[in-house]
Amino acid sequence: MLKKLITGALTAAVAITASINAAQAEDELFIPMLSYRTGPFAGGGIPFANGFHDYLEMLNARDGGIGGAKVVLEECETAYNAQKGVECYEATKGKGALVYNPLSTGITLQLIPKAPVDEIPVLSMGYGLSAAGVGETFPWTFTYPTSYWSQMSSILKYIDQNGGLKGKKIGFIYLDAGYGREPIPLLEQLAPEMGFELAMFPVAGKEMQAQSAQWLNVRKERPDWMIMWGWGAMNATAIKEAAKIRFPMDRFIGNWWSSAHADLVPVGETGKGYIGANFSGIGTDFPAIQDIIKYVVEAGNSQADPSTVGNVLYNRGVYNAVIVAEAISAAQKMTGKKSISGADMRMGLENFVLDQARLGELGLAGFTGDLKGDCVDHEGGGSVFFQQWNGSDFVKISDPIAPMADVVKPLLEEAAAAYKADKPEWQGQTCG
Amino acid sequence: MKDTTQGYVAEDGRHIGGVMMEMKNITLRFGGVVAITDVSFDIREGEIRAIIGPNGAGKSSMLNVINGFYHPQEGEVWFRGKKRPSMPPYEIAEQGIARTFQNIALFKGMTTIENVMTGRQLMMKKNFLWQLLRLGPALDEEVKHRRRCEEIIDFLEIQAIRNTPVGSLPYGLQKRVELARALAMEPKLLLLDEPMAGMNVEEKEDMSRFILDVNDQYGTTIALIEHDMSVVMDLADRVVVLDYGKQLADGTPDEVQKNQAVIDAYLGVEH
Amino acid sequence: MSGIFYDVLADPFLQMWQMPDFFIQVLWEGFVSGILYALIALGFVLIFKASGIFNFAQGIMVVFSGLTLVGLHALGVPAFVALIITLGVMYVLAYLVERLVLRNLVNQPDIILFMATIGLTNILIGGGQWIFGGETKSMITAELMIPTGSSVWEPGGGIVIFQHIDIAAALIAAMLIVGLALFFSKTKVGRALRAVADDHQASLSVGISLNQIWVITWFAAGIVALVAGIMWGARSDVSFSLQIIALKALPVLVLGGFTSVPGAIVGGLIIGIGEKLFEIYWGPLFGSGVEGWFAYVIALVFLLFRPQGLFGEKIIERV
Amino acid sequence: MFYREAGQFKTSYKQYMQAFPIREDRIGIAIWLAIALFYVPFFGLPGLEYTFAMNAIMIPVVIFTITAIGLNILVGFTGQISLGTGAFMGVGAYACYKLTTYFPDVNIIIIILASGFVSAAVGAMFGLPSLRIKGFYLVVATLAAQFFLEWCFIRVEWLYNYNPSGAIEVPQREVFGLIVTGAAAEPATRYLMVLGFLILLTIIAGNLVRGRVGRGWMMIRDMDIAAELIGVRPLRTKLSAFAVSSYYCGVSGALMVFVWLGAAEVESFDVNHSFLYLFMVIFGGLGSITGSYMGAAFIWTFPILMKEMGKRLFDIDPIIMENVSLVAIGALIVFILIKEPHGLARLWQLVKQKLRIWPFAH
Repeated sequence: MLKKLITGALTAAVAITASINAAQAEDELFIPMLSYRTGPFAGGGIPFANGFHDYLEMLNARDGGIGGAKVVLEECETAYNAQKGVECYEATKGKGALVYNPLSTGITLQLIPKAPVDEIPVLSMGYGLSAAGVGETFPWTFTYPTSYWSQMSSILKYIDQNGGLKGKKIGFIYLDAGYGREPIPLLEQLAPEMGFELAMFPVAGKEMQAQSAQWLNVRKERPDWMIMWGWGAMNATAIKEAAKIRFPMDRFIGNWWSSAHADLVPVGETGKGYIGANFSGIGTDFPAIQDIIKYVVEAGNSQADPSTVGNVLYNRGVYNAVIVAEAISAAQKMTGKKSISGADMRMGLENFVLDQARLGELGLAGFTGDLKGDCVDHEGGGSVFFQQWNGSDFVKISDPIAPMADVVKPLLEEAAAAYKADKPEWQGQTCG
Repeated sequence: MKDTTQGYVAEDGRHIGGVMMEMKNITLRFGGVVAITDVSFDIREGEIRAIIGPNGAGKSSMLNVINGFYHPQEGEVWFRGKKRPSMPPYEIAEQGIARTFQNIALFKGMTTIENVMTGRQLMMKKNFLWQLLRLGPALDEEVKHRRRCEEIIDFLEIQAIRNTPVGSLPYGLQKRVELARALAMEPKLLLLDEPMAGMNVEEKEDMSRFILDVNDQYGTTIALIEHDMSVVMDLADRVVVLDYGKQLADGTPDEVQKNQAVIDAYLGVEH
Repeated sequence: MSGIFYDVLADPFLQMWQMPDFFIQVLWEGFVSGILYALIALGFVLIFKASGIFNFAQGIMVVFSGLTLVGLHALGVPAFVALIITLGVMYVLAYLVERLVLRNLVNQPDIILFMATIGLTNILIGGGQWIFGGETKSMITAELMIPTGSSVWEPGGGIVIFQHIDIAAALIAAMLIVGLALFFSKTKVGRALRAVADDHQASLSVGISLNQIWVITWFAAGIVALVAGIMWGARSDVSFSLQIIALKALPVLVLGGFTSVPGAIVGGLIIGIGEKLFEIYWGPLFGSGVEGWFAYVIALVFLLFRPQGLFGEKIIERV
Repeated sequence: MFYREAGQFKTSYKQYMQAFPIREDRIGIAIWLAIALFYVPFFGLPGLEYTFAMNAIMIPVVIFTITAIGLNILVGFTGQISLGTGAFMGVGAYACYKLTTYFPDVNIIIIILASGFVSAAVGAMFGLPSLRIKGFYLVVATLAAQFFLEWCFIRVEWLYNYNPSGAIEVPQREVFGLIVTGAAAEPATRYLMVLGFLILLTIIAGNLVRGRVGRGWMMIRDMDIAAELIGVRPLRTKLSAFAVSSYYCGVSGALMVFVWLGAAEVESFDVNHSFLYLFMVIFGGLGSITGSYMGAAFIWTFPILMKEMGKRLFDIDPIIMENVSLVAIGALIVFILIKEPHGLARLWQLVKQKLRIWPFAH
């Protein structure tokens, strides 16, 4: 018994070595995929991972990769756990990783300081540290297409456009963790400037399925609008509780992690009218998504349940993959090489252009707003639009609403300066 | 009953000193149940004192009062000329009272020598900082006490099981280890709760010999509870008899054996 | 200083007085979550009573049973058939636990058994995710014919909303408790269960082996877990994060005592209502969101003054 | 044949009381130490890519060994169950962050050692109820500590210097001109630093458990009433166990964030991690320092091994392997409790006993 175990362990150890030390074949683009299909937030992690994976696999199947080089994906399960994130990072970075998409704010925070040392860029798309949008301070970290603070400013703009903000009471219900608390400074700054009143409703991470107290408080405070920064099982529970106190759904706005099919399908009709922010197109009516279905899903190479293809989080995973692919091809053009390095990838991320014309070429016309890689602006100038749940699916109800850059930029820069302050090694960093 | 306030000479010629501990009108209750009612007796320096009585007589409760684990509702405990206030058990241990237990209370996860060493805890004074370095004074202290414990182990003839975890020892040996642990405390007063319960004749003889030796060599005062009358009559200098929590008699073994109340209540039942 | 005294001692009560309808709503919400805590605690008590085991896996059993039910239904099994199969699964689980774990750990110290149930928790988490996937699932509320509407009561111009699902939860919990009480007092097996709590030998005289007793209690705890899983799942959803909420049953047990069924219920209600009142009326003093620890701290303070719980017997230490 | 105590005579109690009285054991330890000090920092683990071996295996294993020793002092040696380990590690980490913010010029090693004392104080505070509360009731008390501290790590913004991300981000610190914290630190430097802490703390723990203090803990564990009647002060003894245990947890928490993770949110200190550390202690062996080493190494590397084994040898999806290793660890916990409640350490002892008389049967 013991002997067998030891032999087995040794074999495995040898196998690990063999695989890690395997010389990287020519013309391969190695992209590690830190995903989570287990743990408390698996419900959101699964469709995102599927979308990301399927788009890149589709490029392999349809075009033979990007610029003639095949994309090699390696998925590593993090369970949304920062400690496992380190393990995944270390297991994959030696294989020529081009870019990390950590899919978790906690893991992003750990990777940000590592990125300049290992020269592998981090793309935290729509999560992570808002301050990382300041490219001059964070040359290796990207928050395309926009940051949490920008998103919040767009949401406030939306409310302003739909009935006015002045004199209103805005309720903010959030996951009581770094992620949910991040927009608070912005809200506190804007409240007096824009003349609205603020009421906060924190939801503890482990209490996210028991929110009746928070919603009783909402009932007591009687806000005109509710904004939610939730994730995982928190979202559906919040919508159900809102329905219980008869809060008007069309006055309830979730951020882009709080308005996916995974959150609304369980709620169904109850959630009718619920509004969500989003930055990636909904549905399968895009040629590129059709290609995914054709080349990957129907070929049996996807883990996704076919009915979830085109869902909000699936498409967001696709969008993440599109940015990665576009940056790779930009880097290939700039260096003239098929197989690029992490440093080349950073160049690509700072120089790609994803305008409507290019989106059309990709078969994603109208999928999202314009996005442009930039050395200074790692937010990329993206913006969010709004969608509404009709009881069974999301419907787009607004054009992209640009963030209040004038308000957000100084905040970002202040936060970036604070981050840099106690890190002597960061002082000399700059973009380009 | 002879007056023994100033000490007396025991039957075997040992000189017994003055009063070490005195129990005055002890009454102990658990909720509504009265365990001990108005019991008074004393224990002299150097004496072997026995407390006997049938099951449920309140003997173990009495022992627990003596070593401060139970606090009686009424009555006073005098120790070495002073009234003893209610205090936590560890302070009573500090005063020099050690005991063994009816249902062996050894530290099962430790070896014999470690168990005996626990008896020295109170005497080890080197502070935490020295302890974590385990150098200089702390190590010297450890060695000093270790030596003393090895002597006790030799005395009780349990060298062979020195490094054996006590959980795996036979019952008789466990009892002996427990005695060793109590002796390691170098007590003024040693309380033995049924030291011979569950032993065969041979083991009982060994244990009796050890008890007499302890009393003789170290001059330790001993109070013991025992069920086996014959043993008590051989060992004890004086005997107090309890029944249903009440005191039936107090005197030398001969006196007690002749006491009619005792014969009725206890001996009569037993024999 | 007077400000603090006012905030702590006067203002909350003033608020209760000023908005009576809201106050009633808070009490009702507290009552319903109290019932759910009590249900989970009940599972702990059943097992603790019969075998002295502190079953840490009770929380994950709630999730696991809920997932099984939903998972089976997703495979196309009709709701009530799925319910029966789930009961079967819980029985198999109880049998396996007895056969593979408990039987081999007889006479081990309590702490070892407790740790074994933590191991069991891991097995059920991993197994549950493996079989059913990690996504949040919605409970098949309508299919199980659990009402989902709400009723409104308007006392004196105010408004109090009662969700039918909450009323159903309270009723089902009450039925379950009455059912268990009848089971314990009226059936032979039930009486044996009570006997075994006092004396392991006694059960043998009734002609039921200890092993069977264990299977039965674990199965009973499984049923309680299933009911808790359905009710909680219907109120929010079935996901693995429920497992941590289920830990709230521990402070409930501390209040009620580990061996007392009425204690579990009263304890559950105290925690449920107390926690809501504290969160709503005193929580703002702490910046809200205090529900995560309030119950535990209350239990801790309570323990310091009454270590045996509300209904437990005073512990007399013997040597 | 080679493992014999025959012929090794002890001429003093000092010799008898050594941590490793048998010569071969001492030689074995010396070899392990030599490998850990002179081979691993330069070559990593045989067959593994160097930075992976260091950053994903060796450094966390060393750090978690400190945690496991600390938790073992409380659970294994003193018999008090705790589910608050994660939070106590957090106290150490946040304390370290605050101290190094206030005293940026003080050597980080001193800061880490000092932050352990903050954790020890908090641990002792939450240990206070242990005087009145025993067994499973204490589990609830430690959960109260866990959840209350988690709340503090989020709500008391002062703890993370009002950082909008709510996380602590480790500043770069140098010791004798070598960068030891932050991403720029060499794996070897970081490894040797945590190893230094481990060796120091192991020696101290070994000294404590063999002396008066450790005996007091074990007395409380084995029979608290008898211990009290022998003169052990329960409050002082239990609190010292809580304090020492929390000190170890605090130091390991500070090391975890500063030397290993580089940044941390409250998630790194949550209750699930507390379970993980408890598993290390159970698996390695309650009341054994050697066991803490084995337990930490096993519980940390097992899922990694499973994942890689599944992927490389059988081409199984890593997600499935993740769940399989959860199940397997749970099952192994139950299995080892049934077969040998004292864990790997006891098994190792049995092997040694066999060796001692080998090649004879008895």
